[in-house]
Amino acid sequence: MKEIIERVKRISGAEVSVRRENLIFVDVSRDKLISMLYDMKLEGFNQLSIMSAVDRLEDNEFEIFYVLYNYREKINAVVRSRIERENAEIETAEKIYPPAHTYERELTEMFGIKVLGNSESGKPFILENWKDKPPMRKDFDSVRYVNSHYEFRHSAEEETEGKNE
Amino acid sequence: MVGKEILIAIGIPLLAFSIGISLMMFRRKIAARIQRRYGPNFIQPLIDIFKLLAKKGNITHGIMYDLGPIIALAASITVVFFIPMPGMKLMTGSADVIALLYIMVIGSLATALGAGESANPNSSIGVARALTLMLGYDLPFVIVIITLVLKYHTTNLYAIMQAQAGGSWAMWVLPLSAIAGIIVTYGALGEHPFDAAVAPNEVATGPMAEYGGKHLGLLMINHAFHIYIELALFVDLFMGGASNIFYFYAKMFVIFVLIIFFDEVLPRFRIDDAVRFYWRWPTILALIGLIIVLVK
Amino acid sequence: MDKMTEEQYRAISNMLRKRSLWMLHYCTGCGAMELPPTMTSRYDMERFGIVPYVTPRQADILLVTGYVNTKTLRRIVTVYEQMLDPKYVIGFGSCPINGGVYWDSYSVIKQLDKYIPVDLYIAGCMPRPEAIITAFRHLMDLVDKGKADGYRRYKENLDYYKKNQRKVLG
Amino acid sequence: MMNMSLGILLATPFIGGILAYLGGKIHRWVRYTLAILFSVLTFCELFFYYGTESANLTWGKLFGSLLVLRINNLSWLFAFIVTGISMLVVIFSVNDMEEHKGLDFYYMELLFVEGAMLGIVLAGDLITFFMFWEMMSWTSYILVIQNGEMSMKAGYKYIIMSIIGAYAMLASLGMVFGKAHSLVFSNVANALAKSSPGFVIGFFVLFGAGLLVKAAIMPLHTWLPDAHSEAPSPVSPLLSGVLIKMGAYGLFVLFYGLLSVQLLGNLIPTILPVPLLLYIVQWLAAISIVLATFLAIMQEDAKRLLAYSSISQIGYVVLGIATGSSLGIAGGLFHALNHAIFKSLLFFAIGAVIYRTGTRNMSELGGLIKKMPITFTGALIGIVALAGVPPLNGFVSKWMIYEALLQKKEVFLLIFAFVGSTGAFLYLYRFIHSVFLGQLPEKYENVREVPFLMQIPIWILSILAVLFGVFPGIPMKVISKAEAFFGITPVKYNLYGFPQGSAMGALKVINISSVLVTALIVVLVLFYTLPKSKKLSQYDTYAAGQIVTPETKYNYSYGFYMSFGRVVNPVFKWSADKIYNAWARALKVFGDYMRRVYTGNLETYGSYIVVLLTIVAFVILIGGRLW
Repeated sequence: MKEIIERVKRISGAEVSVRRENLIFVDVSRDKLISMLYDMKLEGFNQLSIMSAVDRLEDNEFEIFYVLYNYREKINAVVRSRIERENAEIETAEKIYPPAHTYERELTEMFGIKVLGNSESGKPFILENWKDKPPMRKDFDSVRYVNSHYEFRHSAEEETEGKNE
Repeated sequence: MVGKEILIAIGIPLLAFSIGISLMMFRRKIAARIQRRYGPNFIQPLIDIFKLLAKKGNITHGIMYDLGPIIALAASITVVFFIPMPGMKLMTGSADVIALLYIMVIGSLATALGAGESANPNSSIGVARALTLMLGYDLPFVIVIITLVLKYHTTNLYAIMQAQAGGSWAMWVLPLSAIAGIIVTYGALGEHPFDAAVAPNEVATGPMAEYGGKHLGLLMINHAFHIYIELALFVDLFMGGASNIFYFYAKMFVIFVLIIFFDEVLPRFRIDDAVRFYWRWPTILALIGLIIVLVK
Repeated sequence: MDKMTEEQYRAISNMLRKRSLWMLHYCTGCGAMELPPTMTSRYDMERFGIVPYVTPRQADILLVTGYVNTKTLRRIVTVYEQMLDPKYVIGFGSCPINGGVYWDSYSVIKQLDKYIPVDLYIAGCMPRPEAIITAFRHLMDLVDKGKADGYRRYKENLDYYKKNQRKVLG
Repeated sequence: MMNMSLGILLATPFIGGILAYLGGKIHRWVRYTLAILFSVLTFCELFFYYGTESANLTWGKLFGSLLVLRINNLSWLFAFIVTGISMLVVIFSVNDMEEHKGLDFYYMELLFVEGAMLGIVLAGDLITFFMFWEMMSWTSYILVIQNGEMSMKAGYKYIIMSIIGAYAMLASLGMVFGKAHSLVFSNVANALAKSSPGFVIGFFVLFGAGLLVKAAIMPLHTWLPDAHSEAPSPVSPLLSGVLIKMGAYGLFVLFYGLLSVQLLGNLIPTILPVPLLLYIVQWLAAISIVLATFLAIMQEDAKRLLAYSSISQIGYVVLGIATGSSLGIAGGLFHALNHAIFKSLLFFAIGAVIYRTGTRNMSELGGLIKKMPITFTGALIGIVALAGVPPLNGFVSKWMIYEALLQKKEVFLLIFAFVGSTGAFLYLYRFIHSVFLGQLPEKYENVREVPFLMQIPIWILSILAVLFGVFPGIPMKVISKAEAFFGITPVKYNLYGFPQGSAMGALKVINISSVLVTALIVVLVLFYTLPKSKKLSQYDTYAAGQIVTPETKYNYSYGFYMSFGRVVNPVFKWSADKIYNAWARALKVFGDYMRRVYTGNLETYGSYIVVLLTIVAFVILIGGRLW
């Protein structure tokens, strides 16, 4: 299991840190992200388990991460990189890992991160006529949205008009 | 004399309906008991039908949508008159077995047209499957009918029934044709292994997908008549009818319970496998029966 | 039909509707798992004549089992309008009552009663089959006494319901 | 006087055709009125001859054999079909072919085809029969190729197969002329009675081949689906309803006019219930019933579906005629009349749909019941009649054919016939479901009902279908007289059906239909006392909660019987067309090889002659010395 980490370390621009016996983190800069993914696939990490983003509001950045899994070595690798928060853009990993296609569409809708080159980037994904800010961003206040769009049931005592029993 | 005619004209369909509906009641009770459940109270199908007829907000998709169940029920009532009841010849004089085969088809054709008008793909797929299945089970059915006609040298249903009244049932004389006949009655009733046409989980109850309220009530009455027709035809062809109504009911009940047992246990055929099944085993059985009669 | 037979006709039809309620097999949320035990041998709701049917045209009861988000609400309203008239709605669990655990979620509606008339709520974060059976018995009493008139309320103040629906569905 | 007007009867369509052509030059409406006038005139003239036994008229002499026209009940029946359907076709094509170019020529051809078919039916001797047979072939060929490039190919295939059939028929004529020196039917019959079995079989096969091509029996059927579906919509009913009946008429004349059941019987003594030659024709018909039905189930194009259905229905007619028993023959003739009625009705209905929507591909149509109710009722009556459902006419004739087969104990033929008729339900439901029921596509929103003139044929044929269905006695009167004329003991019948003795069982259609009508009234009353129902738009259907919008094509009509296809497709791997194409390719290869021998320039021919002469001279010299 050791030499797989050595091999990953040798890939240029990757700072590898071992979290657990079968989980390593690979931090990489923004522009080498796609090439890093390609190298990881060559190393045998041929499954993309999940791909999403973390909204680092405090240092005004998004953190994109891809969780990969290597069947032979039975080891997970998380490739992470930071991108700026305003009009964030990443290239699609569709060609390397086909499942990334759906994850990227969800990324666009939920975080507002534009993905260049995704075959269906423009199409609506889950939300139906959603006018507000992308909901997964931390600066989206869901309680305010809920109060403005839905009415809560008044507790029995405050109930005035008898329509809803 | 005329009074007796009117009495028969009203009484026979009601009798047929009550036999059909009682068999449906037994069916739900026995099915529940097979599944180790308590099952609904006895007259549940009757309550269902009256509840449907009493529904206030009915819908319609056009003329043919309304006419479908109406003609289907009318056709089923007509067929009842051409199947001899115990002790009564009814109108078997004016239409023999071959004509009966064609009269029995009016009902399914009318339902199919009604389902077509309801502009729902589920109902169209259901109808396509029902007609394919009909083509499937018609081959052995025809061979069985021919065997019986050749055996008794007449196509008059009443004469065939009379010929077997003594106890020499066609079931014992032509066992292979009888087995094929049961399997065909199975398919004609649309029971479980062959109910791809009305499969709830595949095509949302097939032709009845868009039917509700009073239309569905009429269709359930039609289904009760249909059960009576199929079983009465089988009993008349193979078990020599009956002298009084109770023997007649007992024979039909035995056959129906046999069908229910298979119905609750077997999984559902895919529609083209059902046709292949029908064109393989029941057809071979029926052909052997036919050759036996031809040779004798 | 003078007053007497009008009354008798309504009483008989209510009794008929009570004895044969047909349930629409259209389960929206996480409550659908509670229905198979109620249908099968241990609790057997068919004793009361309640049978699962597939299309809204054939069904009387619409079960809203569990949380209702805006996308499902659009389908539930369509299905409700496709059902034939004496129809009843049962809300399963706490989510249709006040949003339950999803009270602060942006996509879950908080009160089902605002959008379609609900005749009966069953509390509990997914009520067990016993609770469902008692709910069905309670609904049967309501139907028998003619008090389960959700469909009439929907027809009378249709614009009130439509306004709420448009507010959420957009 | 009676004989002379027979000539007038035959001449009216031809005169009408020429006048319509000339009238067309003057003004459009003159052509239409003349065409309709003359076709109606021939139809009315026919009623002078109702019930007359054989009125003969010799109108010429050729190679020493008299040319005779005669009419008896059989030819009256087929003349009724010819003139009736042609009249309706002319009426239908007034509106339908408006924007078609070359209309004068079209109407002339239409009336010429009618005249030719009338000539076949009235022919009293084989030469007139053959002459009008050829005229029918090429006039209908011209009618088939009216519709542009695709129909040229279909017409080409049609005319080739008709010519091959005609040559076979001509050869048989030559054979018989050599022996009988006069081709009038009676002389030919006597000559055949005396001649040797081999001669009779030779005549039977050659003459029969020509007839079977036109009657589109299975191995020789490949022209029919292309010709009927590519022909313009008013011509298809003429082709399907009438033209293939001429083949059936010819077969009847061949079996019972020229030869007779006894002659055929002791020709090749076999234990079969039916003479061997007839038995073979029966099996060909039975196979064509079943295979054509399975093919019709798989079709996507409405007119091809109806064309294949014509092949299977004409199979019933030929099956009936070839049974040899009086009930079967009556059934066959009655089914010919019925098929002419309901098949033309269906082709008129689809013609009306094409006139309004412009397409006949079933997966694009749908929901036309809302816009074209009258065409829908016509199509509904057509499919119910064709399926053989009791109150309508298809049922009685099929019932008679089944009873005849049962009497003759020809059990496997009966099984084939039954499977064919149940299969008919499938493709007929497919036809009316894909075209009239289901969702109306947006582009046919403003479709209107067809103009009144095109509705007349649909009305008339629907009424006829119901009339002959409930009272089979009316046509049976003519049919039984026709059978008596040809020496077949007619079947016992009454106005409402068949009493006890006539067949294995009895049939009273009036009882079935009266019980059905009363039950219908009772159920209608019950239905309308219940609470009223609300009309819904076609987009308000169950789609598991999804909202159906006009853009989504929410209709199941393409590949309707795909699942049944999986069962039947292995049967269709090899088809008659493939065999014919294989022959054609083999012929072409042989032709190329011959081209190397006949190079076409004179020197090679010269060298061939020189070489040949030397061989001949050499043989004579050597031969002379050897003997």
